[in-house]
Amino acid sequence: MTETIDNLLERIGRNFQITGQEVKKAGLAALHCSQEQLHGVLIYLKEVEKFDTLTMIGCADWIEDDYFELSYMAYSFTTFFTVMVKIRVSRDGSSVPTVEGIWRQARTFEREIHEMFGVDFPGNTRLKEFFLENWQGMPPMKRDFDTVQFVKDHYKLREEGREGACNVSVERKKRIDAKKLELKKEGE
Amino acid sequence: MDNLNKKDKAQLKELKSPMAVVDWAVNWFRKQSIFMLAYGTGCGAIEIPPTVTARYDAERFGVRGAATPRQADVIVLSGYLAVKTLKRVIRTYEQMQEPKYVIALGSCPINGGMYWDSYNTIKQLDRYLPVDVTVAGCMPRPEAVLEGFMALKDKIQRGEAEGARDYRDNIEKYKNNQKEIFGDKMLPGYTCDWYFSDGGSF
Amino acid sequence: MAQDIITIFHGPQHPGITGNMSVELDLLGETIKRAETHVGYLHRGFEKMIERRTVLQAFTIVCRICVPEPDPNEENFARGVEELMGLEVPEKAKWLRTMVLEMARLQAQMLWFAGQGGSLGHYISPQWAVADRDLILDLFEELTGGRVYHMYITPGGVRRDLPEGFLGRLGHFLDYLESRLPEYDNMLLRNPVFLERARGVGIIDPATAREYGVVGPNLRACGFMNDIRKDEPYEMYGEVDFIVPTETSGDVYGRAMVRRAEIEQSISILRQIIRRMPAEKEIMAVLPKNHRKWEVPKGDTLVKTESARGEYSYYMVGDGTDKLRRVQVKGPSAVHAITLLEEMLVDSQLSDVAMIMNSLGTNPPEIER
Amino acid sequence: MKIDIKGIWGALSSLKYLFQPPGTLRYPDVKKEAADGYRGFHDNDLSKCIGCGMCEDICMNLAIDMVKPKSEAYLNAKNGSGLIPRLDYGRCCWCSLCTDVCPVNSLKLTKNYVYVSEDMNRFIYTPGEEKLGKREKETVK
Repeated sequence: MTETIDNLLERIGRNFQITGQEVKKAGLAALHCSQEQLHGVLIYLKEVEKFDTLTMIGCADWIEDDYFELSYMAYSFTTFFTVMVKIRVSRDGSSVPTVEGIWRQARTFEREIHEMFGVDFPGNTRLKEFFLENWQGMPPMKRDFDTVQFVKDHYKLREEGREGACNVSVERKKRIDAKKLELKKEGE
Repeated sequence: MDNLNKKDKAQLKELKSPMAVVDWAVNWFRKQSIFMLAYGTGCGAIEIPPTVTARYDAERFGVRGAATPRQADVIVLSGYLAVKTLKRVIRTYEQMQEPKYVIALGSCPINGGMYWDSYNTIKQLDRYLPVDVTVAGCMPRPEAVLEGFMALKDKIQRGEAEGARDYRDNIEKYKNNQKEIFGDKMLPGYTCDWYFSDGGSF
Repeated sequence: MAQDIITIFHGPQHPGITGNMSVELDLLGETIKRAETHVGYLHRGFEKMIERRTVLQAFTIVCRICVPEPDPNEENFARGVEELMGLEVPEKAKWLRTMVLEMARLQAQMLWFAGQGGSLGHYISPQWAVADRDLILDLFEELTGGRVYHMYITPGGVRRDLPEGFLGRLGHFLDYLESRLPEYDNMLLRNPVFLERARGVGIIDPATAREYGVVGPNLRACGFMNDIRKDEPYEMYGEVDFIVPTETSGDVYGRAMVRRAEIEQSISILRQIIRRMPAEKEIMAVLPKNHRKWEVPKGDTLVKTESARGEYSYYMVGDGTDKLRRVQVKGPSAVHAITLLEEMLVDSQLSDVAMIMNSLGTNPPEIER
Repeated sequence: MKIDIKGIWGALSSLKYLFQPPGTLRYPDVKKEAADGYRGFHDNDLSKCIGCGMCEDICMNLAIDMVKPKSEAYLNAKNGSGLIPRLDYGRCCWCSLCTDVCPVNSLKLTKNYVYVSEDMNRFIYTPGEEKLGKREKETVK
């Protein structure tokens, strides 16, 4: 019997409490689980199902519902399946124990998410500044970080020679009004 | 002299005093050999190899790479500068020996370019360093980069490539602009000890 | 006499890699005892910028993520948006995309070749390889209108049709490049100096490679036959014949030989594409006219493209508006240049650092975005 | 130690290029023209431009401002807003989205690609109305 991603999901569902699962496309499936289950699922994937590597850790900010969605993407070089294991964490002050012990490169991915979203990963040995130097304030990749406002506050954009920009719809309306006025006058 | 072209000869004829001739000659020699420190700060770094290698061969114009900032005449800043890079670039620039020049490539050093709304790149390079020649493009083709070098040579010959003097004269202005983005994490004073005679502290 | 450990910074500006990145090295004599990568010199915050742009506006900036090889990024972004929006791409556009990706691979391999020679102080290879690479850029200029940044592969298709006689000129170039390859071998790859420097240096152990998610030529030089083009074929890679070259040594020399063989495979793929390019005119899917009406439905996906240095993975999330909620990029260097490099450099020599970094295909702009 | 004669001889064989003509493009003397469809600096055909502002709308770099021309005489009679685009080359990335959306094909990209200036404030330009780099100390090709 050939291995299918449905069988795989079924096996995981038997062993763990999965809150939701879907097959996105051929070879890509997503699993939702709680934060407590995360390490168990990942270790199961690595040790039993032979998922060799962690491709990346995705993070998306759902500010409307007030959570971050972390997706751990495990990849198998034999079946070419990717399983996204998704957990939800609260937007402020959340902490997820590191998965560095399972896959070492997770250290780098977590370091980036820590800097860009402010999620804490206790146990990570390298959780220090990464891309940004002496960054103070809100982590920049959060949805409520306003980058245009930040640019206006910190840098100066060159304005010389760029004066006199007009709004197209306003100008068009002005011209139409002027035309109407002219026609009215002619009519009189 | 084969290397003296028409323009040079015409300029030479107009000079009156012997001192002017000496100045002219100094500039002429300076412009013949330009050692370049290609600080690949951004995308523009990718058009530097074609410029200096066989296809466009910048060495025909006396432009070649320098190993260290101390040996370089011109620093080529090719593209956007992240704040972290700018700090290193300023330090590199201050280490260079005078006469020194700056060439900026691409849109980003002029007005932010496509990264105008990025939180981590600077928008106007000439606020922080004196720029002698700017080449527009994203990225400038090797031909445009060569034109940039020719414009720089022109400027040197006219004796107007005084970016380094401008930097020294207006050091307060430049340092204040730099302080705006670096805050209290300014560069150590020793990188421009001619300014901080007391050893330097910000 | 006990020797002291000294700490030096290798970089941020140095030959051998395309971009700025520094490695902090603890040295005992000339031997490296500890290495730590420092990045952030090129961080621009692409992911934030994509959040603010509509899909069409964002496609023009993704190519800047990786300077030496922009096309896999365009491809990934376009394919991700198509997957989320459920667009069907015309067949000719798929062929054109495959062609552009292979040309991009060729020019990236040439640039790697230049760096490999340059980092050894063998300056004839940059002179040759960059000049030959320029001929590919000329072809790109004709096809797409730009030398380095092509902005050609857009969500829904490609932006321009083939110019008159382009395939013929591409064929001529391939013949020329093929005739040059033996000379590249003579000059660098069989050069005793290179052999001496490259054999047994910078070895990746196969088990580590698997676990860390090493990709591309670095993985194939460890004896694994993994290539996204074969494993999960995208565009027209399922239709063309090619082999995935492998080596077993896992060192700098092995990686060089894999890349050398890949140049030949790219040439063969491009020849097949020239033969099979359809004549039809359709190159764009039907799309809304106003770019603010391209609504991406709620959902997420992971797309992968094989570049010359390994696979790019894009995690893309749509939220039902005209902008993408999140595009997260993981380039091949994120693992190669940080986790792997820091461990590989221990106990190697200072003089080999630039060569090892180039041979891994380290490219900082894609780590930092 | 065994000496790799074949390898050394192979490497030396590249010396034959000493006797072949160089592959260098002698740039200022011999100019290679950019390909058709090259994305260089902008040009605007004012007799066609209708001032719709589509180019301004699609440009996320805010490189395009719509401004009033110096004289209305050479404007297209159908120009609804009386405005024409002005480019900031400190922002432009030559993606050519602005020319792709132009409904009357008045905004175009030319084959010119050299624009060198000694002053960073001089990269703002209104295509069609003024000539690029007409001032001193600027190189345009």
